Amino acid sequence: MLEIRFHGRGGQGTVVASKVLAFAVAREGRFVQTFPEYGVERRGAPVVAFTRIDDQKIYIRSKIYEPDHLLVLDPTLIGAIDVTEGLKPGGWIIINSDKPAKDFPQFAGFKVATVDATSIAVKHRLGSAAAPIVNSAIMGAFAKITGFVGIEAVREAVHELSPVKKDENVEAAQEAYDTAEVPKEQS
Amino acid sequence: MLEIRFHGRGGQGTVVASKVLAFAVAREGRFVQTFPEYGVERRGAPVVAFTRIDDQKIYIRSKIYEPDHLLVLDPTLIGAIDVTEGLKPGGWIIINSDKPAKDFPQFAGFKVATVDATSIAVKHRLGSAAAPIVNSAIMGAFAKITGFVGIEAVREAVHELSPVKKDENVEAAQEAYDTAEVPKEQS
Amino acid sequence: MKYTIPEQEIMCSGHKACQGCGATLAMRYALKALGPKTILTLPACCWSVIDGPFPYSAVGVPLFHTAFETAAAVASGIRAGLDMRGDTETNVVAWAGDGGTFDIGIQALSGTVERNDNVIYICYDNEAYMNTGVQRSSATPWGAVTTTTPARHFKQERKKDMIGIMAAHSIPYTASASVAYPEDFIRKLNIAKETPGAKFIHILASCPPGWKTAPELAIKLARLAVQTHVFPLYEIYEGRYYKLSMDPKKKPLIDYIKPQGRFRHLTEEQVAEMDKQVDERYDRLKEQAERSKSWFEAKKEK
Amino acid sequence: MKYTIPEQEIMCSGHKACQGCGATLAMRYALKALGPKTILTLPACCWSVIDGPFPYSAVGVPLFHTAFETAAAVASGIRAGLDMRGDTETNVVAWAGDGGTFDIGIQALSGTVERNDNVIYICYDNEAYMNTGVQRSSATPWGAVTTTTPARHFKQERKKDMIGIMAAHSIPYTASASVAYPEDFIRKLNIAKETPGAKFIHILASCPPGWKTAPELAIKLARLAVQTHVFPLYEIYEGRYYKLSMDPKKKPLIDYIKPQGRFRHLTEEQVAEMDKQVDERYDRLKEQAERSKSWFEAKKEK
Amino acid sequence: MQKVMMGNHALSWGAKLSRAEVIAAYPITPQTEVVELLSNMCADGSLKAEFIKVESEHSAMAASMGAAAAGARTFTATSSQGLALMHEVLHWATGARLPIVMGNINRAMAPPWTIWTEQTDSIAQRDTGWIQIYTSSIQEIMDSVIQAYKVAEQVYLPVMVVLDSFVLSHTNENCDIPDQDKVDAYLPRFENAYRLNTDKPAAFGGLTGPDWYYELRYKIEKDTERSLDLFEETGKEFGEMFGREYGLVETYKLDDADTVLVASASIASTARPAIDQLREEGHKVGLVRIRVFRPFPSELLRKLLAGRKKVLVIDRNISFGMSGAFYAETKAALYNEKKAPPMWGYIAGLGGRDVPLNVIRDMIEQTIAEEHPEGDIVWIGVKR
Amino acid sequence: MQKVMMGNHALSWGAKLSRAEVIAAYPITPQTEVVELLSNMCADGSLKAEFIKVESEHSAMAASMGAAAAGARTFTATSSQGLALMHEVLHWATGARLPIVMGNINRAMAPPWTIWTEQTDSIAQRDTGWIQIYTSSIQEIMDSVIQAYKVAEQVYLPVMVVLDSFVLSHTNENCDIPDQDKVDAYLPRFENAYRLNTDKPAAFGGLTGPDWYYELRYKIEKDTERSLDLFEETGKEFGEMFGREYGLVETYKLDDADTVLVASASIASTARPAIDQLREEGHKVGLVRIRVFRPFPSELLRKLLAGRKKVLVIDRNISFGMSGAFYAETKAALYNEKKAPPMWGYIAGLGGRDVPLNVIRDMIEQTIAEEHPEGDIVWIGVKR
Amino acid sequence: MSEEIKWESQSDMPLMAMSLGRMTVNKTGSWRNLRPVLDKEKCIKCGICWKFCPDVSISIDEEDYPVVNLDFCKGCGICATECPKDAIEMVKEE
Amino acid sequence: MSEEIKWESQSDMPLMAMSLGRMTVNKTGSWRNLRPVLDKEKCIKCGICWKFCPDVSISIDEEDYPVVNLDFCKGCGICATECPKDAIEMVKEE
Ligand SMILES: Cc1ncc(C[n+]2csc(CCOP(=O)(O)OP(=O)(O)O)c2C)c(N)n1
Ligand SMILES: Cc1ncc(C[n+]2csc(CCOP(=O)(O)OP(=O)(O)O)c2C)c(N)n1
Ligand code: SF4
Ligand code: SF4
Ligand code: SF4
Ligand code: SF4
Ligand code: SF4
Ligand code: SF4
Ligand SMILES: [Mg+2]
Ligand SMILES: [Mg+2]
Repeated sequence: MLEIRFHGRGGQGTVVASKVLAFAVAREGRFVQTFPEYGVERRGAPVVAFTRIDDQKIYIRSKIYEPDHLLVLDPTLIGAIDVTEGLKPGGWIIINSDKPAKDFPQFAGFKVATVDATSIAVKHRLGSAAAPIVNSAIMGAFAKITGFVGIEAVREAVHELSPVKKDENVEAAQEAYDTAEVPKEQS
Repeated sequence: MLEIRFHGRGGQGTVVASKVLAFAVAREGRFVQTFPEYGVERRGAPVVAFTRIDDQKIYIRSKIYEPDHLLVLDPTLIGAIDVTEGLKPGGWIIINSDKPAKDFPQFAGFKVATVDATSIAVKHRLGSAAAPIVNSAIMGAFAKITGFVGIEAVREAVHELSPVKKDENVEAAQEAYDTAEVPKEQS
Repeated sequence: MKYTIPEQEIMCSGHKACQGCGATLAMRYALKALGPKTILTLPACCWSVIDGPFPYSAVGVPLFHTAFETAAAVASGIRAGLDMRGDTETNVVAWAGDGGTFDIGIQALSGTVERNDNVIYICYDNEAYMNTGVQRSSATPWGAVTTTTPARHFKQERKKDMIGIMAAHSIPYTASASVAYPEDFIRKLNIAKETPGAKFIHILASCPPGWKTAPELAIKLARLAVQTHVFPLYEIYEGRYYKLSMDPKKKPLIDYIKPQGRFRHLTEEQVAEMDKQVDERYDRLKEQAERSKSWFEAKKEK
Repeated sequence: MKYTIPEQEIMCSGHKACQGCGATLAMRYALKALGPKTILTLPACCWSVIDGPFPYSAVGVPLFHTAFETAAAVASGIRAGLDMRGDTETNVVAWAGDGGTFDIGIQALSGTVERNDNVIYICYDNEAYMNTGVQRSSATPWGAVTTTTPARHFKQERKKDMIGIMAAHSIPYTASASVAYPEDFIRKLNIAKETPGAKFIHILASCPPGWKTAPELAIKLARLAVQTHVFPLYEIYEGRYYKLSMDPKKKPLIDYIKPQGRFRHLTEEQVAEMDKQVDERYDRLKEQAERSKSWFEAKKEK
Repeated sequence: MQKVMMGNHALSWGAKLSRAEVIAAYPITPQTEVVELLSNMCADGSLKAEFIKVESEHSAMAASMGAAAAGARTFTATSSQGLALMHEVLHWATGARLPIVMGNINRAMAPPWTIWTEQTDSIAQRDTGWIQIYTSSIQEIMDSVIQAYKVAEQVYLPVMVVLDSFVLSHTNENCDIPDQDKVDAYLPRFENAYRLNTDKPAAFGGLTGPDWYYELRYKIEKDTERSLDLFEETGKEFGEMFGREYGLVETYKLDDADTVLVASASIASTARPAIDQLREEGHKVGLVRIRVFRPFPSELLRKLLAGRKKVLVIDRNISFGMSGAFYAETKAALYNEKKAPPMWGYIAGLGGRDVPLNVIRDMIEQTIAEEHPEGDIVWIGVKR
Repeated sequence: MQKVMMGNHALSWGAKLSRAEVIAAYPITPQTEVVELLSNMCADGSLKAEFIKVESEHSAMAASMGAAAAGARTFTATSSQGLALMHEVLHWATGARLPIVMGNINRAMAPPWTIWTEQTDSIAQRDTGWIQIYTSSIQEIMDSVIQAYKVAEQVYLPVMVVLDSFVLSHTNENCDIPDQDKVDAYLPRFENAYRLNTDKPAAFGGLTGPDWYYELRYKIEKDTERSLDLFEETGKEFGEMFGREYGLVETYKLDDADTVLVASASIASTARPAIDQLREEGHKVGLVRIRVFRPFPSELLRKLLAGRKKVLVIDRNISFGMSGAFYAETKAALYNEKKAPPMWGYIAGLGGRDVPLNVIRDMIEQTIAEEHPEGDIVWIGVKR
Repeated sequence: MSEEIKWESQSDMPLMAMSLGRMTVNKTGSWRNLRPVLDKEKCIKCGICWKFCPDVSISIDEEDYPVVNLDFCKGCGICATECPKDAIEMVKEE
Repeated sequence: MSEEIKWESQSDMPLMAMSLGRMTVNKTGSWRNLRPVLDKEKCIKCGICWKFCPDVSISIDEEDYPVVNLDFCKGCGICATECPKDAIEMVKEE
């Protein structure tokens, strides 16, 4: 079973990102479970979501305390909270950032990749410039970098889950997929 | 333990009559329990109430199915319903009626006494002529005929329980007491 | 014989109301107007008893007894259910007392009216909680005695203006009525039947034990309430256009007050105070009716 | 600096409201007017979250969180409890959203007002159930989209006229207000403090996520609501005497509609329809204010 | 002072003697006399209290909460439909830790409409956290109101004093009204340490996440359990001052009993003469009357019932699909006991069906006659 | 059709597939998505139903009653405070014998305000006569709504489909949406034989005295008990048609288990991998998930649990002063059994406190380690 | 006219408390203290008494005279009070 | 200013969920995307920005200039919109 944790802020599409993964994985015929850490937070506050992926029916229904991998939709969270809490050694940390992975030395022991999802989102006019919605882009990059899910399934999931600007979202995912660099340390 | 059942119609003061007995008995330092057969009947419909009297605390809280004695506040009930249902042989049946006891041959096996409580009530202007309230008068007669309770206690109880015309009610009770004839068959 | 109200009796004899019960007459008239294609829902009130115990009923139309606070909502549900099953004809009527309408049922009623659900809500108003033995409701008039407003501390608040509240909801049609004026009541129910959306009718229903009056005076008092301007008969269209159903020359208030035990304790000054309230309200009504005249004329022309 | 509203801050920073929350400003102003000798009771609403989680609070006065339908009744209880313990001074305030007032709380409110209990009821109106994610309430304006009135089937009913309903209750004092006009709001609260009995204040509180607007426009929109006559500011004394707090020259309705996502789907005709409703209502208000003039003059003379 | 009084008036007197300061109530048969007497007492000044004439029961409880939160001693009373309409707010009073005392007259739930006695209305509130006292005489009703405040104000939890409709509410009986002075000594003025206080502003009931909600519930549980001891203590103290002692349960001829009847309220009262008769006929029968149903006196019941030959429980309530509550919970309490006796469960008297002495005898005799309980529950007296 | 769906939407889909005709509901977190999706479905015509946007939950249930009494298939959904506010009307729906189906998202009761999961809200309705199904996966939620109608309309009783807030309501999971045709075949249009009908006018719910009320309750009890069989039957039939079978309980690795965990809802789901682990470590542990809590499957539980070495019950609910409901009632069900195993009771996860796999393991291991249960109930994980 | 409904057992009863007969089983005439007596001389056959009877106990005969059904008349006296011609007198029941 | 409140166990907590501190523990400045920046040149010290700040994040300094408390300012932009002199600009936070 794969367990993945998503970090973002209210309004960025964190929960939708986790759903994109779930929908994509399900399209590939696997089992999936995704859920937010539900608070009553208003816009701007930190948000967490979780996804489990398996080849068989998933019964465990508690939170994920020791995720295999992380997605960080908002780099300002790094430092503000301990994003790596519980993360299994060697897990992926995929960060939305315009900086290269090596600018995150604090994550030694994990596999770090970055993607400038914000720029891609802005380019495709997803959300506003002040508050871009980055979920589609980051999930495209996730597909490329981890290989846990195919880009075709991600595109379909993005299409299904985007309430508006479906095509732009799909393109953002594709662009992120196309441009994301798979860091060398990936075995 | 003595168990007494009261029969009347809504609006005649049947429940109050049972309370008069209870209050009077309690004044004499005995234990008492009285309760109506509570329906949601409107004015005019048959009403039943019960009183238990004992020298010790009363625990039984079911209805009285086999009363020792009866009071009938409205003679028109006789025939309409089976007033003697369950009445123990030899029990008193005290009837508000201007007819003598012998006019109630159907009650053979019981001790019958009558009192013209209606006339006494009308005389003392209790209720209206069309709907006189007979409870005080009949309880005065009850005290005399059965001797189960003293007239002094009945007077006090009537006084306490009459919301208006306290004195008239007391007088009605006293008059009924004074004029009631104790039938010979009383042993 | 020339009948002034429909001959057909849908409600039957044998019901459990007290002698001279106005609430019962209200139902008798209402069913004459509404006819057998009517479904009633009834919250807790005297009528829950009047209609009779299981397995009997006096109304002659389907009746759903319901919880005290729910009459209007149940009516909305019945309406929706019938509509979905293709019956848009049957009248759906919530029938409630003043307590079930002015107090515990006002929220559900407000909801139904706000959604403008196609139901008729009829409040028979005997001005207190009678079924539980005469306790104060917000429909109890100022000055009245009930078991929760003893003479020493009689009702201090004025009667809630339920029709005014309904009008503030912009209800398509609302009207007052009295059991002393069955023809008027029936006419209003016929308008209600024809008007789509929510309708509210408030009918004064005298109650001999609750008002502490002789039963034979029940109709006389219901009439006096109108004649003394205590309970004016009027209609409001679209929550705005007022029309007095009649404008009787005012009889002295005391004619209405005196026969009623519930007002027995009132001093002359207190009655005068009450009289002032009555006149004020009546004047306002007349004013509003005056202002609405042009609208009714325009309507007639159409 | 010359402050136009009291300087003292009783509410503090750090609360959980969204950016640009009008409901929060309403509270900030209200506490300025009411002062620290105030007790609040709060039913379920955005403010249940805004105030902060256990063990923190943002309001700086005692606050009793309560069940959604109970604000007014709890306030009545607090009032009675304080009175019995000899404190007749402290302001007892029920603070509720439009859902908690117009819908699920209307019955308790109606009861409190009918009994004329000495409390101030403040409804901050963001025109939907915001705390649960923007569902329709009966305060939602005609035409608006919410999650339960999707664009395809936008809200079909007009906004409930809560102040009218309160007026029909003969409430001693009721008024509308807007977060864009804090001085006016505070003035009205001062009147409410001085008036014995029940008071109802209805304040429009813009809500950026619920109205689908940019947060920086929150005040501008609350002002435009007044300027376009959509949400007139007025007072009613004794349920009868109307006074417009201001009578701005009408700005085009579209100025108010356009910046709001919840109205985006409306066609030009639909906006025109809405405009007609707005004018009708405003004209009626002006008429009523006109008719009340003599009363206010008489009052001033006293 | 000796009086003959109906159960409803005993409730009102209990509130008066406890010096209730705020009363918020709504009428319902068979509770109306409680409210009527109290409004008379307020009107004639014999009780210094504010009477809030609310428009519904949920406002009755809500207003009671407000008053209690403001620090006033608060009383209300209701029955059946009214109690049910309070349900949400009942949970609230518990969570807000408000020591409100309420009388509830047990009446069967509608539909069909009914006004006669049955405990399902209050049993259905067993999960709201209200402490519940089931009374069985008029005297006990009055005394229980006073004791209820004494307990409630120590554990900051609300208490319900429960009585059968008509069988107790409308029965007139000898009753001793204690002196006000002595009641004042037993139950001093209450100073609520957590009241709404502008000198110490605090918000009550704010959002609580999974981090601490659990602990707050645990505190309620612990205080609920603490009330078990408090009932015994305050009941003894009451006995010392007024000559009438109360506890969690009342027993009758229990010592040597091999067959024990567990019952409550008026049925447990009628059970005494039934037991007397059976004793005379040579059966070793005893009675445990459960007086306090919440908290459920599990430990005490284990002590009293373990090792008996047979136990039978009569329920005048029904949880459809799971027997009566007293039966189920008595079984639950004794389950892990080594010497748990076989237990019979009977449903009787729903909707006011009378439960006379001979029917109680029937149930006891059936229990004595049977080897082992059959099935889950026996409905006594259904016209089949 | 395969979809990934959240629990709330599964409820909506269940209603849609059942062709609900009237929906009356009021929003409350965490139920809002149920209502939102349904109002969308009504708006876009994919569901032909009237949506009544009521002003409160008691009107939601009241309007549902009206619609059901008029003969329409009726659906609603709520949670916690909303469910509690319906309490009086819940009793009504039962007594009026209306086959309404309602979704309830388990959320802890306020105060303090909370939105996280706990079963006390629905457990507190256990005495209202509503049938209750506790689900434990998204798929089961949808399927249970359909099955609920199938049962409800045969016994003329209302059914509640219950799910954990967030843990199920907001979890997205693989889910198969059955074909409408097949659902129509499984669940044909309902003709209510007792509907309000002007051709056959009758009054429903009129005053009933002690003479017949008791018998009417008995009829409810019998039909409630009949639903036990119906759940097994309709669950099998569902399995035959849709490939997913449901019953009163679900068991896991039970056959040879000497220690059995009894649990429900999402905890019972997480329990499976916990049991797998313990099995691997050599412990003979099994699971009974109680799916239908009302009627309580007493007889079946006796069959499954009698003779085991140990049983433990986890409750995510609390009846203050009387443990959790599943524990108490499971004990009650097995009480008179000759081979009643000792039974442990644990409270866990109130107010949304997470109950992870290792905490479930802890409880099982504690049970295995202990000789005999101590005291009445163990609160797991309180920060003491 | 409805007959009284008697069951032997719960199995004879309907599922819920629904009405199967009409309240005319309930002969409310027994509540009466005063009986309305018509004076045909005075009666103008206006039907007002019929109109205001709360107990539906007045019918109109072929000659258009009101007829009281004593099985149900509760003796409230409304008919007598409302009769414009005082054609109805309330007399005491024996 | 309130400190964060930490307990070890339930026994440290109050009886019920009551507030013991103020929400100023909650530094909402982190929510901000845009930061209000004052141009003192333009400012006429009217206080309107202070008046309309929903987050009580503007105070007035000794010179009567508005000062934003960035610990709490959520960046809603109301102050900038309402300023009659456009003296406040919203700039993107890094
Ligand atoms: C929730 C609830 N509270 C209280 C009652 C008790 N109750 C039944 S009828 C009634 C009074 C009804 O008054 P109203 O609506 O005016 O009708 P009336 O009896 O006067 O005809 C009351 C208080 C109830 N049935 N349900
Ligand atoms: C009985 C009950 N039903 C539903 C809810 C859920 N609920 C909480 S707040 C809310 C909406 C409040 O709307 P409003 O009063 O307008 O305040 P707002 O959130 O818009 O500020 C709802 C539906 C609840 N808490 N209690
Ligand atoms: S109490 Fe009044 S309303 Fe009720 S039945 Fe009697 S007369 Fe009619
Ligand atoms: S949703 Fe609206 S009312 Fe609620 S906190 Fe946000 S802005 Fe304020
Ligand atoms: S007395 Fe009353 S009941 Fe009898 S006929 Fe006349 S109006 Fe009808
Ligand atoms: S009211 Fe009088 S005159 Fe008219 S029909 Fe009746 S009896 Fe005859
Ligand atoms: S941006 Fe908003 S929160 Fe920040 S200071 Fe300006 S008004 Fe206040
Ligand atoms: S609103 Fe503008 S001009 Fe006025 S004080 Fe603020 S910054 Fe200065
Ligand atoms: Mg009434
Ligand atoms: Mg709102």
